[in-house]
Amino acid sequence: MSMTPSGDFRTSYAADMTIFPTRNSRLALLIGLAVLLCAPLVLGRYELSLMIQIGFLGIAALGLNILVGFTGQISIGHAAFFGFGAFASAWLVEHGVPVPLAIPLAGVATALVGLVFGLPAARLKGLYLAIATLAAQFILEDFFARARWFTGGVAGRITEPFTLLGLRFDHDETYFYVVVFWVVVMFVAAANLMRSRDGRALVAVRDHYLSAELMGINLAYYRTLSFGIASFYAGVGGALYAHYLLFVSVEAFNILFSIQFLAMVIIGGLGSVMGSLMGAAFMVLMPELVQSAAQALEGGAIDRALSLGASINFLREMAIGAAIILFLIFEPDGLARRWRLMKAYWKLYPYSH
Amino acid sequence: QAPYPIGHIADYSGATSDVGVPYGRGVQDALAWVNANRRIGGRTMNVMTMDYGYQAQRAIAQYQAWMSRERPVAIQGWGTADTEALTTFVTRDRVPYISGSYSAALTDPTGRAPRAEKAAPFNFFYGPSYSDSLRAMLIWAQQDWRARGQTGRPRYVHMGANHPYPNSPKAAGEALATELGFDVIPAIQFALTPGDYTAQCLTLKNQGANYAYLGNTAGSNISVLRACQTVGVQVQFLGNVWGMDENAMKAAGAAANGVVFPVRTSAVWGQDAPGMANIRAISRISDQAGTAYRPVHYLAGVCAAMLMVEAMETAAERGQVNGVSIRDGFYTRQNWVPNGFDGVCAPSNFTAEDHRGTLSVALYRAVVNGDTTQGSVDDLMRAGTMRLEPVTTINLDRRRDWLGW
Amino acid sequence: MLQVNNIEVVYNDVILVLRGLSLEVPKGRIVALLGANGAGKSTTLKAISGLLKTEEGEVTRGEIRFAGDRIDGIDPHLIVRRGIFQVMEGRRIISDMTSIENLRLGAFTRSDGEVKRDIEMVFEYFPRLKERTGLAGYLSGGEQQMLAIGRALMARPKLILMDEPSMGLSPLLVKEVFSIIRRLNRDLGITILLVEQNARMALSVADYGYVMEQGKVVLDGTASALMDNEDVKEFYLGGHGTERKSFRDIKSYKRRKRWL
Amino acid sequence: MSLRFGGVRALTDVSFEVRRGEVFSIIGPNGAGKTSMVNCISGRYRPTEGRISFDGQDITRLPPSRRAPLGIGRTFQNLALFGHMTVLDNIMVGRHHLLKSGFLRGMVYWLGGAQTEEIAHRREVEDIIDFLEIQHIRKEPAGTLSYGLRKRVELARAIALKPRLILLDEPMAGMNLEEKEDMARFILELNQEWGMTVLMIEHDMGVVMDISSRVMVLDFGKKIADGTPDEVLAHPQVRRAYLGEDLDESVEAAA
Amino acid sequence: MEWALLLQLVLNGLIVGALYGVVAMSFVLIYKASQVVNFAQGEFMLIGAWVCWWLLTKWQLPFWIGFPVCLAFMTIFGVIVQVVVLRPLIGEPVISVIMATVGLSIFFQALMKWMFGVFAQPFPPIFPAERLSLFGLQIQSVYLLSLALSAVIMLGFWWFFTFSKHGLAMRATAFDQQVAQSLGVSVPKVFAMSWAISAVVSAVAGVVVGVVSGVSSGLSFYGIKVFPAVILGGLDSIVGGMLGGLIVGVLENLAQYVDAQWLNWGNMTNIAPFYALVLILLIKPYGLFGTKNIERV
Ligand SMILES: Nc1ncnc2c1ncn2[C@@H]1O[C@H](COP(=O)(O)OP(=O)(O)OP(=O)(O)O)[C@@H](O)[C@H]1O
Ligand SMILES: Nc1ncnc2c1ncn2[C@@H]1O[C@H](COP(=O)(O)OP(=O)(O)OP(=O)(O)O)[C@@H](O)[C@H]1O
Ligand SMILES: [Mg+2]
Ligand SMILES: [Mg+2]
Repeated sequence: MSMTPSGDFRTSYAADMTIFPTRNSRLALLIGLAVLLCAPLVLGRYELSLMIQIGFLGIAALGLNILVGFTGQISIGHAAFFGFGAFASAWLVEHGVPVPLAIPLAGVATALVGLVFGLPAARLKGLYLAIATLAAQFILEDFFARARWFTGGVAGRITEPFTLLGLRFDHDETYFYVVVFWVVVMFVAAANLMRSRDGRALVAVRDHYLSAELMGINLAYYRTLSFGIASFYAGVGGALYAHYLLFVSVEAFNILFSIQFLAMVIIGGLGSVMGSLMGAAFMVLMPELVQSAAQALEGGAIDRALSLGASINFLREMAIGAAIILFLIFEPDGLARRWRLMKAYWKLYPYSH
Repeated sequence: QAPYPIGHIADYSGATSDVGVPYGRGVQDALAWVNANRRIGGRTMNVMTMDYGYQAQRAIAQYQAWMSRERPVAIQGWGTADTEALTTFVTRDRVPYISGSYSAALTDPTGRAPRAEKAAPFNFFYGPSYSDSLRAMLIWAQQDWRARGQTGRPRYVHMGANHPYPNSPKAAGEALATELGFDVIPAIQFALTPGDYTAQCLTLKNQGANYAYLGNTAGSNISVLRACQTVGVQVQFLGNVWGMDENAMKAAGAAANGVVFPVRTSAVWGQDAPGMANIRAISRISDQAGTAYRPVHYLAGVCAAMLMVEAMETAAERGQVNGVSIRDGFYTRQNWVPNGFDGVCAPSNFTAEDHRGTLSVALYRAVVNGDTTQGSVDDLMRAGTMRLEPVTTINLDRRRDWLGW
Repeated sequence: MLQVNNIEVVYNDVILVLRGLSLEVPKGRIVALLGANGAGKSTTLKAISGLLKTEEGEVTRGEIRFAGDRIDGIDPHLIVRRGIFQVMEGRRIISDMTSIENLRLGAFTRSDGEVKRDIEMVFEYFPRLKERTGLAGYLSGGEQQMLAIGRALMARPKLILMDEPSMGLSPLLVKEVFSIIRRLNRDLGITILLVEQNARMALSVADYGYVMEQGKVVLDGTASALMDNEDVKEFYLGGHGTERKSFRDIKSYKRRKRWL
Repeated sequence: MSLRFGGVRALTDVSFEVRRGEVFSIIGPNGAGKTSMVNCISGRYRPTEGRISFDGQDITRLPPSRRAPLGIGRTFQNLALFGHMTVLDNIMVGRHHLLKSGFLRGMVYWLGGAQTEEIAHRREVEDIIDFLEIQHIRKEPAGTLSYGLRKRVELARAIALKPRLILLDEPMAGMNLEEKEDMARFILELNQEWGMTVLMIEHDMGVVMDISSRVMVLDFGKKIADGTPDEVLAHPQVRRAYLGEDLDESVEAAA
Repeated sequence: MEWALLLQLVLNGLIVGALYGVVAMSFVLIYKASQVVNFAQGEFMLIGAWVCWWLLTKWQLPFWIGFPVCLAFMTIFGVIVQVVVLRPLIGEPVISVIMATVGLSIFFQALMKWMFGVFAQPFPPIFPAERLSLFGLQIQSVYLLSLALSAVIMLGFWWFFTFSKHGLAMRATAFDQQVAQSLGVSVPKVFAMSWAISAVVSAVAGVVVGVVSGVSSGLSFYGIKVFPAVILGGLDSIVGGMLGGLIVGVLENLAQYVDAQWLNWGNMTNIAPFYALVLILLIKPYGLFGTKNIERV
């Protein structure tokens, strides 16, 4: 049973260019998907809610990864676009658009906004661009707080649950499927993008924009495009968030959240499609784990011995900060690389080393 | 018998932790004290405290976790953003939610009040809403203006960040100010974080405001107070309930002198009242030595927790303890003071149509007369360098057109 | 002076590039290291200078000795302080500084007051650099190469590792560079390990030479012995004797000689 | 054409013409402006004065990315590969302007025809890979290759553009004799079999003499000579400025 | 138009701007050595402020002793941070290092709250006269200290980067760590130096802010607030950082004026610098004084 081919046996270019290289890996994928679809039957609401969060955050993180990892443009304003998607979807639903349609439309609307804010990207480079996106973050946040007609102002906006053909997807067990659907669609689309013309162009722009330009790649177009695509993903993720929480408030989309997106992407692995999902999982699960560790400690022997008391909360925050740092030190290339190495290990098993 | 699961969402480490810590500790200590000293229908409570760091997302995730595992029968909550976000959920799941947010939007259980935006049938809090507190302060301000023998129209300005919590009473305040004959100056904004607010103070001075409402929490209010003191602004500041307390007075020093703000309890730490003995006992839960000074928020936290406990006791007496029966427990008493907390917790009245627990607002004045930089709050209070001076108590009419905003 | 004993180098924990390479550079001599593209010449130099670390490479076996002390595993800046200076492949000048600043940086490890004089010395060797006062990044390829060599001189090292110093230089300058190499060796007594593709030039200045292939030394000998070696003649010097073979006449199919 | 950077006159009034189907070489001392000239042709720099036309079309002000579709490809003096992409992808980037499916069709890969298109182009790219004998490194990230191999991949990428004019900036730098022979063979084959016009900068006089049809010499940004290799070689100014006094020795040395 | 008010606002802007400039310069310093933008700069300010506060109140040290001790502590602190966190990341992509500084910021934010509590604390008065009058504007006297210090710091940096060989080494390290190493520069040492200096400089700013409006964890927000200043001036320009700070300071105050007089949007003070930032970047993509990257193929 191997997930990656152990030799070059491919006979056609199509086979060489597929995303899933062996039959077994395709099989594993199908089984995995089937297991995933059964999840609501066995898992509790808590586990499902974590998975749902991983889902919509993962989609948005993937968008950011396309921007940062593939095109090499750092953005510190992703949460604002995520928020825009959330508000846009809520607003559309308020104006009579059914939720299933509002989600992709919100994505498109966010993409348009992203394009506007992406325009400076054609001229700016590196950290200058990063800080310009920081400006986008604050400007959009200010806009959210001000535009009552759109966002409900600072009080936020309540929105409707996802309904399709009369079915309400308003519980974790049901909404889970909505999120899984979008995750699959968005991730497959990204994987496809990366192995076709425009995806390669994005990476080329990242690696060496001067020579990319001479290869006939229009820098301004692709730099802006990658903002558009990233914002589209953020918008869809945000819309899914909106119809999950059923309440959208400007407070959520602050700079801290933007930085968390960045952390997801880096922890998951820059330039790795699946890494985005892994990074999102890491950022969602880690605080939960630390939290449950803290709860387990609370009142326990260690707690009393060290008289931790209220400080456990600070220890938790510190643990999160430390986890990010340790992660970067010991796994600087992200979870995706660890995953690849693990696969490589199994490929050779039992003859590794 | 299994203990009742109780959720407790607190901010011990986030942006509002300066007030979140004393309030949350008050809630936690009170519930622990109840567990140790008296049972609810023979059962204890399993209090699950969660520090969400003032991040609404985390609160919601935790809420989901609880609802799928422990299913708390009631929840003690905190901030405005997360409480408003959870309103839909607690309504759906029928869980009474006692918040630290006093947003007036949470006070209309039916959603039918003229200016209400939504129904919040399971939301409760102890004390007057932000809007009602501000209304009371405005009424006092008008009296004060006359008492000082001033003529002409006093000028009122709302100050704070553009954020649900400072904004919550803005409309209510400006409406009443106009009604009372104030000149309402356009609101002045300043962020929720400390910073240089000299520009705002210069504006304030320039516009000649007489009364200014400070809508933020202590951290940034201090910056404003100090900046305004530096540039020499002559204005009467009206603090909000989370915006001023003993710790803020110490930090702001002389700049805090004279700020008027609402206090939710009938007595503050160190004063005598029949209920104080119990408060001291509760305080000892997290402070064995019994030496800590407890700010006003701690007492408010205790009262909020005790309301919930007694509502649960009522539910237990009537049979089942669940979300709906606890909610109904809030409606059974008139002028409700938790047993054993007389003279500390102010009387509350909740009805199925109106969750404004109290309309009586006690106003205090912060008095600082000396250097606050050395010594603890406790020392300073004891030495009299800082004092909380009762000003007056304003009893508002239970006007239906003031419900829900 | 420098001994490399049987070293193995691995990149990224998996890619084995050097497989038991040994060589020796005696004090005061010029030693040439020849080899095809990808043979591992640059890797060898980086292993000596310690710069492998920054590329996730590692010496996994064998040892490198300089003046009797082991230097494998030491941080690169300490190796520089011991007197080994590498002129890296591809020039690698600091493009957002001026030439003079680049030269001053070359003298980073020195603390004597003669830096100014040495800068003048470098300008004597490469007068062109003096005229270009702008940022080094705007220099032409060849000018940058001159700057890189000049920078090495500024460090006054005992041993210079040169990675393809003649690359991209005009014939005139190639000659000049090699004559400078000779002069450095003769006048200042600097020992030089020279990696070169221009085998003829390299062997003409070197005392001794090594030929590498796929991470191993396959042939070594005195420079004159190598010059006379048939294989070296055919694959590195081109043609037999004096008659040069025209590039136009090369057939599509060629005999490929590999020592391994 | 002239080009100035602030006070530096990189090129002064240089005019020349490359005819279809020839191998045209530019030589000159370091810093003479050779690379700058190529940069002007490929659009990296915009000449301060003068005009460049390609196939009768004025391309002086055309943005660089629009020149690839016209049929101008190039390699770089200081390598400019996409370091984190595989060799294959690097070369596929060269096909950019020939591929039609944009990001939307790319995302739905199987439906919009992107797949068929990719496969068709992949086939041609494989031909190039075979031609340059780099099959074994097809899937390696370009950044980890040795210098010589990278040069070859760069060439492959330039060929993938299907250029009519290919600009090579020191293609032989850093190669040993054997590899130079290979490279020379590739260039000639490109020129003769693939029908590309070649404009080459090279310092190796042996190569220049042997394979170019015409040579231009620049010095201090000025053209000092042009003509057939032999004519240029005989030019006294060239010998002084570029080759050094003794001709035979320098040709020998360069080989 | 109210000229007196306007004048006061501009004056205040310059004074506060100088403080922003100090923080901006400490950003620039780290950037110049490692191309890293330090998101924990605000926390460095906070740590400096808390430590100084602690020395002055718990140990009752006079300011003129406590302050230098605090700066000495920050030097060591900067080095420790570098050794523990940043040294292992040498050679990793810049973005990873930037992320690590985010981790640092989360870590120290919590640590400070744990150690010093969540309540704002006042600084003991350090000047006999807490306020003085400047052209009709009352300002805290400590701001003058910050003005003087910022001038000194700026000159110091300028000399360091243009004339000292360690300054050159720092720039070389930022450009290409491998090359710097090959020149004999110890990259870890250069980083340690830059982090130590940066920590000290931000501590100075932290103390000033602390004296003016008390020490509390929200103080670290200055770290983010200063970004427009850093970028306006150009990431790698010391002078630019200072100037950017001044511009942002004045801009904030003028925005407040415009807002209060005409717009009444409320939030202009905070947002105006960001609008200005975007505008300036569109005209000058490397800020006012930043050096353009060299693009040569
Ligand atoms: N950082 C790296 N990671 C992985 N492999 C590498 C790395 N650097 C070099 N290699 C591999 O090591 C081998 C030897 O490379 P090296 O650069 O030493 O060759 P070289 O002899 O200097 O060749 P050239 O003459 O082309 O410069 C090559 O196959 C190359 O692909
Ligand atoms: N972008 C630029 N800005 C300023 N000066 C430049 C720029 N590009 C090139 N120059 C200058 O123009 C001159 C010509 O440079 P160019 O790279 O064209 O030389 P070259 O003939 O290719 O030399 P080499 O053979 O050494 O590569 C050089 O002196 C160089 O410093
Ligand atoms: Mg090499
Ligand atoms: Mg050139």
